[in-house]
Amino acid sequence: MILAEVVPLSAKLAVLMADFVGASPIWIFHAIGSLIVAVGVLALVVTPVGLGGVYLERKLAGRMQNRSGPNRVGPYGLLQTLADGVKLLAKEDIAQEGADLPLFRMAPYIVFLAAFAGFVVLPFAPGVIAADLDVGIFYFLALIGLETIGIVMAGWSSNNKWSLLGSMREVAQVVSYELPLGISAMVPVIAAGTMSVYGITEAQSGHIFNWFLLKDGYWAIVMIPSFLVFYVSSLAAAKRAPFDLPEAESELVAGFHTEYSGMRFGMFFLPEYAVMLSLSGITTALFLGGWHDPFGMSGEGGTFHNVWWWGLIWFFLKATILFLSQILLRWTLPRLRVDQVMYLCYKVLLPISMVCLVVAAAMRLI
Amino acid sequence: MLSFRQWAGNVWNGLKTTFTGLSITVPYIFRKPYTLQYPEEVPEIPTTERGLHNFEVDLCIACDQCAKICPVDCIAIEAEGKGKFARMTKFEIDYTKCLFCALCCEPCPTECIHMGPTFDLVGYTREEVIINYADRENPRTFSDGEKLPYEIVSFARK
Amino acid sequence: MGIDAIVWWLFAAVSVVGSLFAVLSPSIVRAVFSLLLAFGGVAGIYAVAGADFLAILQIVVYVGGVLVLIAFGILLTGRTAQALGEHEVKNRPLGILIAAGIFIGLLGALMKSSFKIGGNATNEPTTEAIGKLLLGDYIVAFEFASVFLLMALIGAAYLVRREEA
Amino acid sequence: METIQGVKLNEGERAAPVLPRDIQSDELVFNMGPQHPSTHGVLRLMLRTDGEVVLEAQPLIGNLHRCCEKILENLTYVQGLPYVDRMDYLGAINMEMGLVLPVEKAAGVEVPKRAQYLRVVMCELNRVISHLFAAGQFGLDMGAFTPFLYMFREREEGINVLNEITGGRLLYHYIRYGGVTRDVPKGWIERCLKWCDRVDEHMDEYNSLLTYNHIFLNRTCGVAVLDKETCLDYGVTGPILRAAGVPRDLRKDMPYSCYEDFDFDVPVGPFEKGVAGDSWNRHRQRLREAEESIKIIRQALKNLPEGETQHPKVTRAWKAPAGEAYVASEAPRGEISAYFVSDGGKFPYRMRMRGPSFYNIAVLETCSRGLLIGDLIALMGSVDITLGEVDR
Repeated sequence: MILAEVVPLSAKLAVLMADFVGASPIWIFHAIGSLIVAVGVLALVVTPVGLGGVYLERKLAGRMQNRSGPNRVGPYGLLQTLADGVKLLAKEDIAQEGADLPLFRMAPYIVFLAAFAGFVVLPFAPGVIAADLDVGIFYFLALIGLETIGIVMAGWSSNNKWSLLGSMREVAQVVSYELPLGISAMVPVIAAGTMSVYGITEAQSGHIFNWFLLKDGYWAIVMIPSFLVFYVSSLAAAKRAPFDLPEAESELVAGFHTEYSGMRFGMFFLPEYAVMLSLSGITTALFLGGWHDPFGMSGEGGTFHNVWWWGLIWFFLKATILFLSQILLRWTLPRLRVDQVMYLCYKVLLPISMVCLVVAAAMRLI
Repeated sequence: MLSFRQWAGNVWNGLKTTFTGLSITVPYIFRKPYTLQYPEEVPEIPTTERGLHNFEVDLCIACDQCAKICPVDCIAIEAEGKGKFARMTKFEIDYTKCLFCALCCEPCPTECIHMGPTFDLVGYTREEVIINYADRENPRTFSDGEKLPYEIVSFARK
Repeated sequence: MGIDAIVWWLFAAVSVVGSLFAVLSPSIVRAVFSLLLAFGGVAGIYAVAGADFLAILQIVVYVGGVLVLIAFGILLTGRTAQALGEHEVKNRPLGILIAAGIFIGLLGALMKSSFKIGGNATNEPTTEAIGKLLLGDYIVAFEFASVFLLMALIGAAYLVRREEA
Repeated sequence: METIQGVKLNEGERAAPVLPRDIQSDELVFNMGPQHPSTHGVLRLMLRTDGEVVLEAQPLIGNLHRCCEKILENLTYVQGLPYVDRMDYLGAINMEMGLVLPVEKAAGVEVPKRAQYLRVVMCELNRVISHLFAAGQFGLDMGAFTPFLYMFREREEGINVLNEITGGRLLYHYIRYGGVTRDVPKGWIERCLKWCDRVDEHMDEYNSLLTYNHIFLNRTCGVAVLDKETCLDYGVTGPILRAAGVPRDLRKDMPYSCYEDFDFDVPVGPFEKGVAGDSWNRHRQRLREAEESIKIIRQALKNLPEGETQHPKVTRAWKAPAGEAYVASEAPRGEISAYFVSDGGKFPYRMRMRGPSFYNIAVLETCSRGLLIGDLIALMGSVDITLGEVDR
């Protein structure tokens, strides 16, 4: 696999196919190429990482709570998630009486699709991106909205009042966190001058002070608050504690997925980790320099300039740290109440992100 | 309405206590887990534990004292013969009912019934946890055969 | 017929089927969720036409915003019987008449304008061009629209405010 | 007086902003429990809500009813003792205390001093364990899993300490009429003191991880306020009453079993944050009481008198002479007491227990109006009921 040149993998595939087939609009091959890469990324990267994420969460949660976590299946319990997956596959698929069956069956697929489609715009390394969309960030936010539809659908069609309440909470949460999430994501967009996630990462090329979080030192005054806002809103987007209201165990039994069993439950469970991962990835790309290392070795003229495996290491290192921080927070904090989530989003995160946006725009102009 | 000062104080407090919490939970990751891996590591059971009974059928004279004091009537005794020549045919304890109160151990004139440190008894049916200690073909015992120090200070044996 | 035309027709069919479901479904909730298909189809058409920004915007605003709010509204209303599909349609002929009228009007407008199906789609980003147009040539209209929306927002806040006792 | 959707609210009943009256939406009727993660047993609550706002919560109890008092009237004195453990299974020794005291008073039995001290030690040990469990469970209800397990760790060690002397881990059957079952084994006092130190050490950890966490404070401060008057009207006792600002503790007010020998404070709310009688103060009250209990344990073990642990006249076949008595004592959840009548026969003639949780659960109905569902969980978690004792 030679990926030294900075051309998205999907574009390369598209060119290859276009050469093979002949005259036809190139975008269709781009689409097919993106699809192939997306499936590849899903199979080779996301699913193993997602399974690893589940294991990591359980193990870390155990150790934080002075327990040992999974340690029976395989060495150090590494195969536990796999065993659980097999168990879920083997379980009976139950739909409760009075459920709106077509919607009930469809909901997990929508959630699954939305959660995994987010990986398409993640730039893992120079040249390693499934589809370099010009509106990458926008696309990402759109998918989070799509996931909500799946959850509302699940909550409604379950014919369970707790589920209904869970999906109502999800909707209330979505309309509050989406604004700060979107607005704080615009700050790096302003700094980079592009909405392509790949382009934003490239704009942070070089050592640590080229990363947007600490860009040239003085950019930090807007970047650090907007990074925090984005991070907190991304916790809400991933439905992680302290924002796990839609599935609040002690209040709503299991919220919107109370009535799901077997693999349909699995299709709610695994996307949770996929969303966590993709949000960590997008935070990395937006604020923490993406695949660039802090020493400037991947920058222009550096030793590892455009070396894909070097980028891959750094990208996953940063994303994993963010992922771990999400886990640590979940097992440390209590849950917010539903009106407090709205208070936090509308009265704390939104003003901060607005101020950051305005200041960033002014700084860009000057 | 909150003043800006209060608002900022709230945000600051939220961040501060979050980090306080993390500073407590995160070090635990690097400490040894507190849990015991149960089937491999057996917890230390004090000798005073009121677990499953340890019954010595040869000492029993079928006096029915234990069955009489049992608050839930979970002990059923049948014997052939009387007094010295009594021969136990059935000494059944129904563990679906047993309270584990150890009252049965106290009035025994021959000290043949004790409670041991065994705390687990499992079965698929209710019948499997009704145990006949006098069944000589299929003897059941829940200790290593040694007599456990069961020191009741109060009105035992009075 | 080029491959992009096929894709165009596909998306068009999806959006039409979605809309039909939304209109004909007896259950309001299913109707709302079938709007997802309609919006998705329209977004697909935009994408085929090379308007990538518009396509994503369609999903963000209509799926992420409008649809969620409609669903929220339905979950909040007390008309559970209707939501479950036990309502009766009154004035069906009138509805058909109005729909047909609108359809004919739109068809006439469509016939007069010269649309091309596919063909001129490019893979060029449109975001920058849209931005320049919105804040350049059409700045007055843009600002007017935003003031109008602000008015609507304030009006809504005024309407739902708590009555002073 | 304020009304939401036709329900009248008392002062301080509403904790969260509710919908304006012109937005009319349908009411939902929820069946919360008997299988629900935070009903703490087989409690069933019928909730009538407007979205998230609870309009009415009616506790439906009795799923665990087993005629405890009637059973006691049909068993001999000795046989009855293990039964009361099953009432409040988290504070079992205190339940035994509640049964034993009135019977001893009616019969005029003077319990040896050493036995009285041992009873106090065990009751306080059990109180600490119970409060740790309640506080951890409350954190769990609020979505914080980790403090729960930290508290459970100390609770587990406390159980081991109790197990060593009583032989049981949850249902102890330790106190007998006229004394206690066993004397202290060798080295037990040192182990118990070591455990006390350990709990003291970890108390800071619980507080900074859970009690003073910003989110936790926001979730519980000023939420579900049970004020003095409501508490007194409903006969609420224990930490809930004290958190509301009423310094009533039977250990101080009507000392029994040598409690007058010990120097300890009765913590009374409101504490540093919130208002008197809110969920946070109830939680804080429990942790403060646990600290005080540890003080008592230390003193009692230090001054443990020598002597018998059982009244010589009270044997297995002992029967209480004719008479009657009512004595109340302080259990972890409030006042446990029994009205006992004897006709001098083999069985108690009449036994009537007053369990704290049964009275505490009664306030759920009035206090839950106008709360959000999340706040209702806070209310239930901080009131801390044991269904075994509610249903009896």
